[in-house]
Amino acid sequence: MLHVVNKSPFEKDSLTTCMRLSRPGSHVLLIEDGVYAALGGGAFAARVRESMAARKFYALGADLAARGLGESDLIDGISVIGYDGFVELAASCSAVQSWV
Amino acid sequence: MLHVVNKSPFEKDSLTTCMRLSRPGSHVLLIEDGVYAALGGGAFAARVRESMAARKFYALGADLAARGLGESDLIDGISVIGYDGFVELAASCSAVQSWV
Amino acid sequence: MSKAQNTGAVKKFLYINRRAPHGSNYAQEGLEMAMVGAAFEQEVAIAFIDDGVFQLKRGQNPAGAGLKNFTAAFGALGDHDIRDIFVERESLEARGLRAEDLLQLVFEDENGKRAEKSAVQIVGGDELAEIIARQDVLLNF
Amino acid sequence: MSKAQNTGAVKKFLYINRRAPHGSNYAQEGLEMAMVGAAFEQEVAIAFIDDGVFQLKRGQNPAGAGLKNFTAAFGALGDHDIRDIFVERESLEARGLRAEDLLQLVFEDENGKRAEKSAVQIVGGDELAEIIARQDVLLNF
Amino acid sequence: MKFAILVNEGPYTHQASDTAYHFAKAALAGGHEIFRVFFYHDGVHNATRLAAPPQDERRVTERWTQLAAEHGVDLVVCVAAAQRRGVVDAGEQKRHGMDANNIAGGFRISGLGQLIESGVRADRLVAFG
Amino acid sequence: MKFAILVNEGPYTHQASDTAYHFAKAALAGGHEIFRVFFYHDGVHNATRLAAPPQDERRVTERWTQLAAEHGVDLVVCVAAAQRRGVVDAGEQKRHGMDANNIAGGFRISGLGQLIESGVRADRLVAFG
Repeated sequence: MLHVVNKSPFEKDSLTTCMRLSRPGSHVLLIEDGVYAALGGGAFAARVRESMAARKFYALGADLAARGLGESDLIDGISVIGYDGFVELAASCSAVQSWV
Repeated sequence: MLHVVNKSPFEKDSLTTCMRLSRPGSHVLLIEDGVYAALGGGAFAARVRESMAARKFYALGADLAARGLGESDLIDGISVIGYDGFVELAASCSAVQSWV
Repeated sequence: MSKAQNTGAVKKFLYINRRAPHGSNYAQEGLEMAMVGAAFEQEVAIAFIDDGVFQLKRGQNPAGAGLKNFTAAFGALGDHDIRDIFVERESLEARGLRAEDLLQLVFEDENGKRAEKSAVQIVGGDELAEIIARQDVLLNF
Repeated sequence: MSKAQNTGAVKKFLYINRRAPHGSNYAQEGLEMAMVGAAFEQEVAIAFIDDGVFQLKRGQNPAGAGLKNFTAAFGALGDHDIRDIFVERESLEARGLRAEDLLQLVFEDENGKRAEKSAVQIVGGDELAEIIARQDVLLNF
Repeated sequence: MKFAILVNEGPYTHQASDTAYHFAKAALAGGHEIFRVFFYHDGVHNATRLAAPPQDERRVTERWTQLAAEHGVDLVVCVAAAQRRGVVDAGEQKRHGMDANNIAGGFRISGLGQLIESGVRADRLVAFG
Repeated sequence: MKFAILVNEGPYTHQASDTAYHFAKAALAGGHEIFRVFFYHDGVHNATRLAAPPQDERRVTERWTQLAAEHGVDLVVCVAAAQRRGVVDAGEQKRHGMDANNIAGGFRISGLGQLIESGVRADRLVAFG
């Protein structure tokens, strides 16, 4: 299953709940303000790294660029994808859950 | 100064920021979904009690009733007021800051 | 209850409610959705997570705030053949709520009589994660 | 810059920005507000708190997401005589940001020349609480 | 005392407009004055006359219109926010060459300067969002 | 593959509508089909033809209208959400005795059943909000 998070983890509880309620083996895509969860130096980085041990994380490149975030700012192991990659991820997963 | 919080502390960071950025001696009014911060048994109760040592907390009665919360559910020392009390509180404080 | 429409394949629909009632109208619109959705030939379940658990708090009376008491309609979910109503335990605990603080939701048994049994199932996060993973369509409110 | 309008009493206005840019348009509308507000004979300051500090992140390029790069206009704040731009230290630290990650905002000095000095003041929460408590009008974005 | 009120969210979606209205009513009942209600961001959606909420629910826009009629409260909609969100009066309709408008009675569209002025001239500005 | 898209937030205020649009474009470019785009909650504000955003900004509603014209995408606005929020087509206008409507080209107003049907008939439903 693909879990999508579009809210900043600093502002809202969506990412925390996504990590709690996504099964190991899930795919987690960060979009819009959700990409701030990918920041390597932020207060959520440790929790995201822990979640990544059992889940594959992605971030939408256009949203990272919009916010001035480059690959070097991100937690290692997060894959940057485009809108086309988002489409293919949604197609390849069984269903899509958007934690708005 | 009167600080107003209308978002649930479980969902958004507004209450946490309000408590950090309101000076000791401030008045804090919980309205709308912000009244959930008044819950005596919730995960935020300890932080609210600590903040109350230096601040006066209020909760809007109509919003408590709407959500099925009675005085017995609340942290001791939080004053329940009506819309008229809200108006008088706003009038008696130097300014109003709404942490939306 | 008879099904209003048969659209072919049966899929698993889960309505996820994560917002508190009254501060926004997502809770009310989520309940409307569940009522409408129940008329289709699909498998429907509802989950209350995070502040969504506050939607089921007993004794809500929003008249003083000038709002409609839509939560009274939760009692009708059973009449719409929605029997899987999940509430996440961790969300309840973080908010200091117990099972007895929630509305009693019942549904008709096989003989068309109202069962006294609550339709609400309190489940842990791990179990809810498994339930979510089994769904075909997820709608969030 | 000349003042467009004189409405009498001078009050202290603080524009508080607490939301990230691009995900919603509050950041853009907050900047528009600051520009408009500067034309009135009032004391104007701006604070960036919580996700609002992300508004000042260097190198934002929202073209790929089809959005306008409104953050370029932050550079014009100095031309609008807004010299008190506060950024909360605790908010920066929680997000792993340092001062050098932020846009360099400058303002004209008394001789009408652009000062090389940044108009951004990074302040601790306690100091910011004192600043907030001194305001007459607070507008949140 | 003179209050100004700022409404930043649309009706029904958020409770902000309800609380603002009840605050305004309580202020008037308490002998205070409402200098202006300013509708900003999604708050501009309070000003549409084309809403048709369910019969058993509050009628948010009509409530504001009535408040303006009964107490002379100035209801101002931010023009920049309204343009992005499709709230239009006769003047805006003409200016943009549109074939319709949707503003409700008692509301007028104007600039952000009206919000600044509210902050300057009222004793307290109270925001709901 | 057949996608359905759900848009739950209004244009400009939130980025959801932008992401939904870029997702739809990418899906079509990738050879997929868009069964329907359903506009719910504040998402119904995507469907107004009365918005006049600044010249240098994207025109969200026109983008959707164009997508419908070029690719035959079905754009459906939830009637219950639209009634509360003031989005009206000719039929709703007549039914409620209103003097105007504001729906943009390519959109139609219908019931929540259309959202259920999207979930049933599309291979994937992707929500933006």
